Amino acid sequence: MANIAMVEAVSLALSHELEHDKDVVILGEDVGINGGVFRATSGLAQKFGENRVIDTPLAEAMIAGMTVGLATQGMKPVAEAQFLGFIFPMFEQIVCHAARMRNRTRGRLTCPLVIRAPFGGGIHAPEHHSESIESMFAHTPGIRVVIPSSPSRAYGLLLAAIRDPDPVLFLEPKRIYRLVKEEVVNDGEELPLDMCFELREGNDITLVTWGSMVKETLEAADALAKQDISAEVIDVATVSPIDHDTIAESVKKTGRCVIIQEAPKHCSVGSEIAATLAENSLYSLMAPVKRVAGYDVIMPLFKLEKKYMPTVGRILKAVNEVMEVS
Amino acid sequence: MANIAMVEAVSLALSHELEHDKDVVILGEDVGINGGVFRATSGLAQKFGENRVIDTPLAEAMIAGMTVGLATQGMKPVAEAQFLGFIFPMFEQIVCHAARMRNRTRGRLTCPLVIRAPFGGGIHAPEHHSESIESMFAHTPGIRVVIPSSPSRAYGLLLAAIRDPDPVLFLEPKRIYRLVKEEVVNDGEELPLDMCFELREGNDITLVTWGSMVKETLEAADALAKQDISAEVIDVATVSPIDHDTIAESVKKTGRCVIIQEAPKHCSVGSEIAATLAENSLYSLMAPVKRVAGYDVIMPLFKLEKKYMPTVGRILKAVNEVMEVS
Amino acid sequence: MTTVASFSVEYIQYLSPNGTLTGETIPPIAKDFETIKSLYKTMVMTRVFDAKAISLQRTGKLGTYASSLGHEAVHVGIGSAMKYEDVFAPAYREYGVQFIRGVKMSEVLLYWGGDERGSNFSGPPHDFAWCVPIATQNTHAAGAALSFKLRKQPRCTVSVIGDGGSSKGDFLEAINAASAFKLPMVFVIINNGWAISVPREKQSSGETLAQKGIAGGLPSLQVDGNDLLAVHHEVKKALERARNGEGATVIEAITYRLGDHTTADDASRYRPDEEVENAKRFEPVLRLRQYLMDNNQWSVQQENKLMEDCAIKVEAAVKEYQSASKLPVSDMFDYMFAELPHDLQEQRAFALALEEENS
Amino acid sequence: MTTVASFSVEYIQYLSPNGTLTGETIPPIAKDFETIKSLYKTMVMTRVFDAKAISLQRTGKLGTYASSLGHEAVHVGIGSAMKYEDVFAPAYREYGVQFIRGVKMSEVLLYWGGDERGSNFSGPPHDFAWCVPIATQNTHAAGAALSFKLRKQPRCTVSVIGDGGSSKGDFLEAINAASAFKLPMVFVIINNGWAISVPREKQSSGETLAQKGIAGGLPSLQVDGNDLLAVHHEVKKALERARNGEGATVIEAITYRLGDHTTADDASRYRPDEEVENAKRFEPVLRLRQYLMDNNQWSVQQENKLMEDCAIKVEAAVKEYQSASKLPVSDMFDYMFAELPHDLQEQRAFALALEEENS
Ligand SMILES: Cc1ncc(C[n+]2csc(CCOP(=O)(O)OP(=O)(O)O)c2C)c(N)n1
Ligand SMILES: Cc1ncc(C[n+]2csc(CCOP(=O)(O)OP(=O)(O)O)c2C)c(N)n1
Ligand SMILES: [Mg+2]
Ligand SMILES: [Mg+2]
Repeated sequence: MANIAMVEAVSLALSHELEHDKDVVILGEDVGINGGVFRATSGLAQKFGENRVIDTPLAEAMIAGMTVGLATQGMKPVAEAQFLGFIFPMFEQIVCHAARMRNRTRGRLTCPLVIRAPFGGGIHAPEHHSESIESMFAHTPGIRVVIPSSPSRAYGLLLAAIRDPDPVLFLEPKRIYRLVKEEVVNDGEELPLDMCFELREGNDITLVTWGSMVKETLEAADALAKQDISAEVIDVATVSPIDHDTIAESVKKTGRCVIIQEAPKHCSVGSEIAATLAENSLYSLMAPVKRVAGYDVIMPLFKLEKKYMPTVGRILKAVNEVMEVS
Repeated sequence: MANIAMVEAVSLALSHELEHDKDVVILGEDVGINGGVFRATSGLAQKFGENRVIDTPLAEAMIAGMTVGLATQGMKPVAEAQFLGFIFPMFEQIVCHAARMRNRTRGRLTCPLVIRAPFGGGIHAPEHHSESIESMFAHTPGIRVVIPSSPSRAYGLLLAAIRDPDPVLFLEPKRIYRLVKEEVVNDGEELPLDMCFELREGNDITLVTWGSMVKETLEAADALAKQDISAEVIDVATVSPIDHDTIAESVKKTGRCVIIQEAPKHCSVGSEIAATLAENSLYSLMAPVKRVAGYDVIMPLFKLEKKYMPTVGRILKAVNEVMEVS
Repeated sequence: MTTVASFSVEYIQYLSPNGTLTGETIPPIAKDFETIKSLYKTMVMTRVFDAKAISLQRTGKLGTYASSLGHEAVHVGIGSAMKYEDVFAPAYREYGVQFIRGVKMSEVLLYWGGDERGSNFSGPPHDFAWCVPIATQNTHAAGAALSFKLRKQPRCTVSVIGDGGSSKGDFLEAINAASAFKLPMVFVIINNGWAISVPREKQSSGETLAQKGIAGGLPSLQVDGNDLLAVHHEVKKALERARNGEGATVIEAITYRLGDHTTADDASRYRPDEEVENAKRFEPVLRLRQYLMDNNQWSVQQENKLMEDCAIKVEAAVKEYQSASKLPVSDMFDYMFAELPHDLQEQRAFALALEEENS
Repeated sequence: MTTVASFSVEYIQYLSPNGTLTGETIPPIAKDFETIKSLYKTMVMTRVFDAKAISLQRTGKLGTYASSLGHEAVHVGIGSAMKYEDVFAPAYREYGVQFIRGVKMSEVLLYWGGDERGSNFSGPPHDFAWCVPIATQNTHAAGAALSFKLRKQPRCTVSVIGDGGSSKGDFLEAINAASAFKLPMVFVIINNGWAISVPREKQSSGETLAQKGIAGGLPSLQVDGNDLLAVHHEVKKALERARNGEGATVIEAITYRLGDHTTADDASRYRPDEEVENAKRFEPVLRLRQYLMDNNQWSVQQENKLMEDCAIKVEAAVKEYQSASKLPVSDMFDYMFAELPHDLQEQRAFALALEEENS
């Protein structure tokens, strides 16, 4: 019951499931003896053996396809894409098979699999290591997309993802892998999927976010509190399907909404949230919705990375604009 | 100057460019002697030879990668993905390379390529032949996504796409490949990318759509005219980047907007349009925005296909709901 | 300069095109006439079914259909070599394998009739469904094979791939996976000469397609895919190897696509008639019948009786297909997830209400 | 049963680990000491540069860096065999090739320093940039090679791939494309024993990685990748074949990654020290120096002078790197498209205004 970081909570959840469910296997590049490039599977091969924690050849389409194959035969594979930027060769398997197997066979074959991938910018990583493309998966019918933002949520949501009878993409914002430590009880208790977490109550404005941006958003909320602006902070957590009700409820109360995401803006999860407000909460809105998002550019190499990433400053600027409207 | 169908307009544009630009080559599966499974390259191999119209082995990642390779060396390849449902193996090359080559090399290497793909439902095709995933590409920084909706727009926009110095995904709504014939003058005149086409002027409501849904939307506009509702119809055409100004301008005039798309709703192009209205046109809106979209389900096999596709009836229903609000 | 590795690809045929046994060895099945007769019947049935399916499509009673004409020996050869508990990963036209494994003709029709229920078929519940995205089934098969290995089950997978599909990365990666993990599986490359309009030669200038297995160091061979005995025997041997923990095998079965790619295709646009006419001389059904007749195991009367039987069974399957209950609109929602998320519940309710309104 | 195809993979070494010539034949380069000396200097320079880059990273002056320690012979061997007009498609650590082709050390540093301008390098403008998504460069190379063929230019491409990357579909599809289109290209598999923490044996149980070329019927061989003479000579021969229209070759160069995968890696977690110690006995620089010295072509004085030279040049490169102008925020927008779309113009203006505000 020590305080642990988010990446350790990921390990802990994996370890828990390996121990309690013999159908669970982990597979991916460098997940074995090396324990993953971020140590998310650290010690697991040593503890559970190389038949449970499997280093694969370097071929993502193959990893995804085998994961689908394993899952259809009743295993519960947890595959790792080493970085989200390398998940593209998995697309065909994810979209055409994992997402469709249950529907295609009318329930005869199912895909209880998880694909984990670290993602997002901010750690000075090389090219292709920093992108946020959750929206592409969120657009895909038949899969869940889950993004934790704290050690305890990583633990509880990953347990739920592994146990879920359907495919889950579990995207881990690596910038906050070791940001804060939190007490996580290894009790095997899962957290609910498909639900937002209300991280802070407030009355003046609703800040909606997920993943690493939860950090900046909470900091912004702190700063706003000093300006006597009471911000409600919502962590979407499952970005597909989205728990729109919680968001609508909050906006009904506050009348204002700013959505914060690291991903580029165009056709994104933030777009969906804003669009749904435009459809269903128009009369709640006392001011335009605002999105604080990555620019629609290639994630820059790290010299300009910070200029790409939404900052507390940008959030405050957006909030102040929205608050000015009366 | 005969009347031709949209798929023939595609051929005509390809033929024009093959004739006038020796750097243009076509490549893909069955594009050669067979002329493509939809006859979009019909007769071209015969006319221009198998060094200009190239049948490739069956390997989409390879087609996309070679297309990138050709483009970086100054050719202007036009690749075909036989159906959009088979484009997934191309994702890594499109997102990681085609979209990034210019930016990565600060302009040293560029990617003047086009990838064409027929897409969408409604022709009783087998599994994976009917999906609409334009939103995944529209979310990707660095590529243009263009969708024609008539023979003349197909001709003019495809010419523009081939000549554009950057990568363009040219998605052809196959349901309307042969729906109407139109006179298309083979004068090599391109149409502008990045711009909406206003297909019909109106004052009461703005209907925003693209691709095959232009048909149903225009029919709905006709029906509305009979109810004395004057609908403005906008064909987005380039769904990335979107010409938001034209849409905003129209909504400013009409105060109401319904967005119609065949793709699933979640995190889609329609989401982006609605979100942008919520951000920038809130005070123009006299009623909530409405989206008429595909359900967030796997595109069903063809027995239920019609139940998936947005219909004129659904558009009218949405419009009437929006018009009721005063 | 030292040679560090050498490989070769053998070609195996037991039954010549004119129905006589060739070669030095004779596989056990060659003398097991009861089995051969039963497999012959399945081959003929498959062919009768195929013709019916095409005519259903032509008359608007079926969607696009992928014919198996000419592939009967390779399909039935595979099916007959497998055990029920093995897993089959098809592409989209291997009905002969599937009929042996218990898939019903009416289910094949349902699938091509645009009805997902066809894939919830009566074959082994662990078998994969038809797989349209080329070559993706090969890594599914590898995953299933890995599950058997991890669980120490004496089971194997068989996956097929076309000559066209043999160019796609997924197939090549699956071979590599089979090599790296020493998986209990068999790859059959069904080389029918064409990938829609693209001839075999345009896929690769390699002498064989079997040699793609050499990339992973797998035993790799060619068989005459119109020779039921060869396909059956070699797949069976490969399955035994796999079951004994000796790893995977790649078998290229050389056959010919006697029909169009699918009913949406018109092969006359790209394929010379003479090539097809010539290929008919090597087709699999005739040669097996000849073999049976030459061995006094089959008669014209039996053939006539069989044709009648097949017609009756196929008619019954068509009836069953056509009497399938209407698909409710809810069907497109109800198998998306084990439990339907909130959002989809709303969309489902909307779709049902719409249906109500419109009826 | 007839054998329809046979293949073998040869292993080629000219210079033994102790610096003596081995084997029956001696390639021309073995007696061209001026060239060897010049290439030796580049190898040493690359190594000095490498050590410096690692130390820059350790002191926070560079981002993650992929070392080329131990790969000098294979890199310089490739670079020296190519012509300027040929196209090189690198992965991410083949600096030795690139230095010969004119890429500046400061540009390599810029790239790993998080600055896109590093890829707008001084090497041939037609060369590909560093390619992080594994194996995707191989099909780029195939595409470039196709452009040469279509335009009837006497040019070739060379692409590299690691032992790990040799498992990925893109590499295998590129081999297939080279086979199908008979492309003027050379594939070099740089087998350094490890793909991050995954050893060569886990990638495939095939005897060699070269045999992946057999899948497409390409000539496929192994060379001692620590033997500059072997790499240079075999790549050169392969390029000649390619230029003569005889198609592609696959060369597996066996070397060893003497360092960590990148500076973000700690190989001691998964790799026994003894293995590394042992590998040092076969490393490329020492053996070439020995050969030169044994032939009275190199002296301790020359070596000392060379080390001084390298230090000076590397220092200058570091200076150049560190004095690069600041990247303006606008840079992240200005190379997205030839002409910036309206939307991005607005985002650019917003970003610039923000920058203004914050400064
Ligand atoms: C990934 C993918 N690309 C393209 C297609 C379209 N397509 C369907 S079948 C086919 C040709 C397959 O040829 P082959 O592998 O030889 O199998 P055959 O049809 O001859 O049995 C193509 C290109 C597809 N289904 N999937
Ligand atoms: C598609 C993809 N998957 C994963 C990675 C992460 N990654 C970078 S290097 C590497 C190992 C490469 O090993 P190898 O091909 O042997 O080349 P080496 O680094 O040894 O030169 C991995 C897995 C990547 N860059 N791209
Ligand atoms: Mg075929
Ligand atoms: Mg390596």
